[in-house]
Amino acid sequence: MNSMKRLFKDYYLFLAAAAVLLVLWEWLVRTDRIPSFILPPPSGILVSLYENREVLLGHCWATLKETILGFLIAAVAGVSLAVAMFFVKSVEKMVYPAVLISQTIPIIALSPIFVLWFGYSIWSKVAVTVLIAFFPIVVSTYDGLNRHDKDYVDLLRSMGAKRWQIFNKVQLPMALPSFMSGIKLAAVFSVVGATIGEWLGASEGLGYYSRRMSGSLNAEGVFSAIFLLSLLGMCLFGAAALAEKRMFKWKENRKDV
Amino acid sequence: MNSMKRLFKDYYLFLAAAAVLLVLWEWLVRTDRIPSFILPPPSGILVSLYENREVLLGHCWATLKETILGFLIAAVAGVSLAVAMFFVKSVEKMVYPAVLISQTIPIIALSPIFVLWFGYSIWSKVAVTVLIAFFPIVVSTYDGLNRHDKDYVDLLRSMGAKRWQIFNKVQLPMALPSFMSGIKLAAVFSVVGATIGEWLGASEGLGYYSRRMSGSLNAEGVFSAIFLLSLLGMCLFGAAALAEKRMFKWKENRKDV
Amino acid sequence: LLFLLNACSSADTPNQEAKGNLKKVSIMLDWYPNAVHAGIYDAIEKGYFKNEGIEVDVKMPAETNDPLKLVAAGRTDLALTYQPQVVLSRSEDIPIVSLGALVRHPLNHLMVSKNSPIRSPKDLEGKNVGYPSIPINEAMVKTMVKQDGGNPEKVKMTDVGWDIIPAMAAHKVDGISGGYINHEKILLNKEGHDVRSIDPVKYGVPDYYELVLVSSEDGLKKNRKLYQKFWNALAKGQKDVHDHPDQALNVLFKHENKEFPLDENVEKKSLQTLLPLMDSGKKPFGYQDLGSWKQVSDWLIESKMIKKKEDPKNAFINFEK
Amino acid sequence: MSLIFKNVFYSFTQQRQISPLLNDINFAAAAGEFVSIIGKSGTGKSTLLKLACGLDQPSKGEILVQDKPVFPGAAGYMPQKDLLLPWRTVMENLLLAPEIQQQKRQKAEEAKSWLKKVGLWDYRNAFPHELSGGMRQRIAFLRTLLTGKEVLLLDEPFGALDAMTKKEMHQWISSLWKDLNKTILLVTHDLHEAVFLSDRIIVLHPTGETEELEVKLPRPRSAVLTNEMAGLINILESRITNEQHETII
Amino acid sequence: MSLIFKNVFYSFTQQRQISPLLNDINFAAAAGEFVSIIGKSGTGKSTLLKLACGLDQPSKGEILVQDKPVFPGAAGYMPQKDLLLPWRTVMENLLLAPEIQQQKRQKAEEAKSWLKKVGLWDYRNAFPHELSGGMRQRIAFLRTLLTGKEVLLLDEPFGALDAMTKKEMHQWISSLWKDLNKTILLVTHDLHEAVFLSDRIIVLHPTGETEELEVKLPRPRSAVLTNEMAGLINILESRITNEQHETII
Ligand SMILES: Nc1ncnc2c1ncn2[C@@H]1O[C@H](COP(=O)(O)OP(=O)(O)OP(=O)(O)O)[C@@H](O)[C@H]1O
Ligand SMILES: Nc1ncnc2c1ncn2[C@@H]1O[C@H](COP(=O)(O)OP(=O)(O)OP(=O)(O)O)[C@@H](O)[C@H]1O
Ligand SMILES: [Mg+2]
Ligand SMILES: [Mg+2]
Repeated sequence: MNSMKRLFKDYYLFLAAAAVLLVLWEWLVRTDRIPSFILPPPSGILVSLYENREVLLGHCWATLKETILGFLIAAVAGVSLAVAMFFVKSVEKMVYPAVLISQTIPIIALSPIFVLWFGYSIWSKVAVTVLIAFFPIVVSTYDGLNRHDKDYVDLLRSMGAKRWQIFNKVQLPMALPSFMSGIKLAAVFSVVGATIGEWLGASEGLGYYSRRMSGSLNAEGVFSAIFLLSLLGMCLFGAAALAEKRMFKWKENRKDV
Repeated sequence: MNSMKRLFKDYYLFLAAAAVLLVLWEWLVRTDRIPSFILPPPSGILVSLYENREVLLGHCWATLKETILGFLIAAVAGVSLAVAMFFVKSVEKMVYPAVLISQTIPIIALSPIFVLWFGYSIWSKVAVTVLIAFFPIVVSTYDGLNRHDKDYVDLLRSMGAKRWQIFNKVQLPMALPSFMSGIKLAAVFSVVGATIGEWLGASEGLGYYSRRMSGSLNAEGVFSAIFLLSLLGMCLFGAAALAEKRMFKWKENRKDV
Repeated sequence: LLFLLNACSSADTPNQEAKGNLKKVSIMLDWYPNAVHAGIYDAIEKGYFKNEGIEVDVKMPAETNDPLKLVAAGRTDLALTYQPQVVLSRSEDIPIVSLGALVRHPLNHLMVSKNSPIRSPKDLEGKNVGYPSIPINEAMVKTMVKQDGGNPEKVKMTDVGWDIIPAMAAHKVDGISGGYINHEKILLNKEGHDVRSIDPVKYGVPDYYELVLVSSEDGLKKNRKLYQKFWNALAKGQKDVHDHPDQALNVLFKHENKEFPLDENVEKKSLQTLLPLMDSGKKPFGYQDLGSWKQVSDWLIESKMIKKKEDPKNAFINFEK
Repeated sequence: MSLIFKNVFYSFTQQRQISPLLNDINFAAAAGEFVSIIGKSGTGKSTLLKLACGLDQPSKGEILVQDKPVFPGAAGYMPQKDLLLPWRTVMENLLLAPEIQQQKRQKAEEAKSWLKKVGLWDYRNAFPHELSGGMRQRIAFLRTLLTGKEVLLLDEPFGALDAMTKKEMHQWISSLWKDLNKTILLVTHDLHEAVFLSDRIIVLHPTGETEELEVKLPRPRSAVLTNEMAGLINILESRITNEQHETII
Repeated sequence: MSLIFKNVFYSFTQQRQISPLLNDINFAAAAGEFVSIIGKSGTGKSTLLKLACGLDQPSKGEILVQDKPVFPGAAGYMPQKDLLLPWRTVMENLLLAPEIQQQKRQKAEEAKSWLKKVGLWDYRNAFPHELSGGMRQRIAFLRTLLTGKEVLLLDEPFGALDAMTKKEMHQWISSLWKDLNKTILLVTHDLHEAVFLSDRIIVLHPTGETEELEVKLPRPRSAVLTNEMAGLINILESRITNEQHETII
């Protein structure tokens, strides 16, 4: 109850602004200033959401599965890669350019390759998600690891700490803030990844649903899927932000953050 | 001459790995383990690049224009927004969720809206670029601004510094490392943004070229465009990294980075 | 902000007075320029449009359904789209009207690999069919399987996004719906993947018009005369294509070479396939038959693609000769 | 009076519990007076200094700097950590306060002459991380001088200096300060330093109360530890240890 | 001998220029001996300590800790900054070295008793940023004790302590250290501290050379400044100032 109240207090401005925007939007569409088949009115989206709630729930679940799976793999792979790059300079020299290149390639152009390798299983969507989400994780983790204070390392070395102990007790905790920035970005990106993955070929999921609805010219359907995708992205970001907050609980009474 | 040598020394491992990969790739395609219309051999891509060099150069220039324009607007808008959020808490509460939402929406689903608002001018592509590139800038700048040390702020306040002087002399310089992380990401993303923008409707640019080549199953053409897009992304990232290095020249002899 | 954006993009709204008193007419193609558009480019090159006082602005879409929406929203004057989509959009209250039929028969055939055991639609039971995000393809496959005596419920349909050719070539699906006999089939053959195409008309799908020229209801009311002129010029261009296909193709190639060289062999074969399907016989070019519209409309209702039945009479017009 | 504390109380909230730190602090420093504050660790000496330069508000009571209620920027403040800006050279760090007051040009000469006086001229273009801890603290002290304020608040400025430089600095400060006519409030742990430099010494007790001790030695004072000084140091020591304190006259 | 420096040279490269810092350092500390190092700021005292715990290699010469060539982890090291890990509580910070040596369980009791002794038991679950500067330095000192090494290298450990606690700590250290039989190498600026605690004092000159001074006072030493101590302090002062140094016997 109390936390609901606080949430409201924190975001009432946003809620107010959103409400104004929604009313404006509804008005623009109702008065035919924007055609409803391009941008349906919020009320229409709500109705569509309610009417198709069961179907949408199923698709939502499918997308969530891909997103979470892709995000987890990206997190594990991204952190491992960043750590490997941090420990072995030659890995950095070899892999960093490749990681960069992987981001500059428009994924849709690669879709035939994805189809070739992964078919239309869940793994093609997971692969796209991983590809999109792991870049911010790698960059932010690697940047974070390189931002540690040399004096602390000296202190631990003076205690006879081994390489991995120094890593574990100093470098890793010091990389956490930057890492969490990356995780927050990646959480949002993995929803986008799953959506794009579904566009490359699928038979379920919100991305699939939105394309299908677009194909049958049902704008309300498209936007109700988009709404749910946004919601999903927001929830994942929120979860990551919450995890970050818990992780840095020790900072609570600290003035500088 | 000397810097070329150093560049080579820095990246010879990557170059070696890349060479091995290219040979493997060529072999895989030549022996028909991967159909060449899905993944063309590197040699084929090179030939296609050479044969269409003039056409490609024109498209390249078009994409570069959109990318740079979008990146600059995103940088200015992103930093302004982050600063506004940092100074006025209520702006943060109001805008941060909206910025987040903007990232969770699959852009291709919005293509008719973009066309409706921006037509087929260069601005529709720039708009997509801005939409994609400004998120990492906002998040990283805002995170960076919040990471300043309160003690320094106190010191400046004790000198009678005004809000903007504190910002200018302490908070901004302290946010720079995080900001530059965001800029590096954004540099890469803006190429992707321009590419997606061109898919939404264009008559020039590498994204347009690759999409059309894909439609006529000309894999060599698709990959030569991808190659150029990657190159563009790498160059922009490199430029950002260089700027970062110059900016932190004072750290040169410092052991902790 | 919204209005501002609207205002600044109003430069490309229709019917602006162009230089030399030419009326500007914009047309959005169904896809990137190819052989099917040879008539348009021929008419531009030969000045047929200019003779009618028209300056043509050709645009390309991002998505298959963008032309429909943007023509209805007044962002483009004319657009090329598919007959079933016109019926579909009218039932979704997107007010567009078909002005003439460019391609008179389905190009969209069901395709299976030549060496696959599938001979007729009912063999698809238990198989996987790919289609590119347009649900009408699903309806087509189901109708064909049912007509052939199979159980449509047993056919698995997968949305394969943009990549129907790789899906087929990499054997990730057993058949595809949504490929054109004048494009995908030719390309697949060129890559050494021979395919067998099954005409949907033979299995209960109405013989619909694959490509029609549409405008919005409002636009038609305001500019009927102008569009008639446009159509006349286009008909002249199409006649050139019919009489001298190679010459007309060369016009297209020349136009596209600047930014995007086309594969000439593919387009030549494509046009050979297209010409008989575009021929309206004794009727004027583009003539539309009420019967055809009725059939399509009934079929869409039957296959539950649309809920609201509209009078098919309002969906099209025929220009007087 | 350059600096006046009138019935100042300070408490802070930690984990929903109000902890009082300063209890009814009363003292004044005349123009040109040198006052030291000593006391155990954690008694709130740094907090008191922060109040004196307007960085924090007292829970109750009034603080006047040069007869006006205190505001940020009223006094020069040197915090306990050196807090040099790592991306600025020594010279740029020195000119931070002048920059803020928009007098960079006028103060540049002063900064140069100070650098030469403390023997750090060669380091004017060095970055803080290239200096030893002691050098950094000296630069931080110069930076405070260059604020040009009448009242200087120093939080253990010589804590990181080596013994000899510290002695030198003591001599300087005591000679300079009379000429410059600055009022100085110094927090220190070094009782000898307090006795050598101050006109008055304030002992801050863990209970949040204070007592005062006047140093009635003539100036200039001997650099060598005299008997009188040793006596004062002994008194101070007993005051800090002894919790039941009586007022000392 | 617990710690031996044999012909140790150290120089570093800065802007392509080689700057020598330590020149032919020779000294040894016997087991259980207390040796202090004093000298001006920037003479390389901290650097010498880093060499002694194997964090850096000398350019020339040999360093032995307990008769073996030095390696990281051979001696307990307390750096000049407190360097407490900000995300660990006081207790967790104390157990850092035991954790690394995988003796967390065994040392927990010892850590607790130390916390109680120094009066910081109430802060065992506090985070470093919740402590005052002095408290932090004390925790850092305890952390060094808990490394359990025979040789302790302390870089100005009491610099940030208040006068009284400093005195208390001096008493402690001097009493404890005999019982524990630890060899201590202490860098300090406080000449009185050096004289009170050390068996031997090494003066490090800016030229990179050293001279030694034996403190032949009986233990336990008086907490009050005696004449003998004052005499030694005066000698040290003159040594530090006077650049032409002769060997003192
Ligand atoms: N706003 C606050 N919130 C939480 N704790 C505070 C606050 N202000 C002061 N304290 C606490 O009060 C105590 C005294 O702090 P202060 O730094 O003023 O002591 P000090 O006398 O300067 O100590 P030292 O001699 O060690 O520097 C510390 O334990 C500190 O954590
Ligand atoms: N590897 C190095 N690179 C650059 N400079 C160095 C290096 N090692 C030492 N120095 C320089 O040598 C000088 C002495 O450093 P050190 O910290 O050892 O002095 P110190 O005697 O401990 O000084 P203080 O008493 O102020 O702590 C400093 O100016 C430092 O910048
Ligand atoms: Mg303090
Ligand atoms: Mg030192």
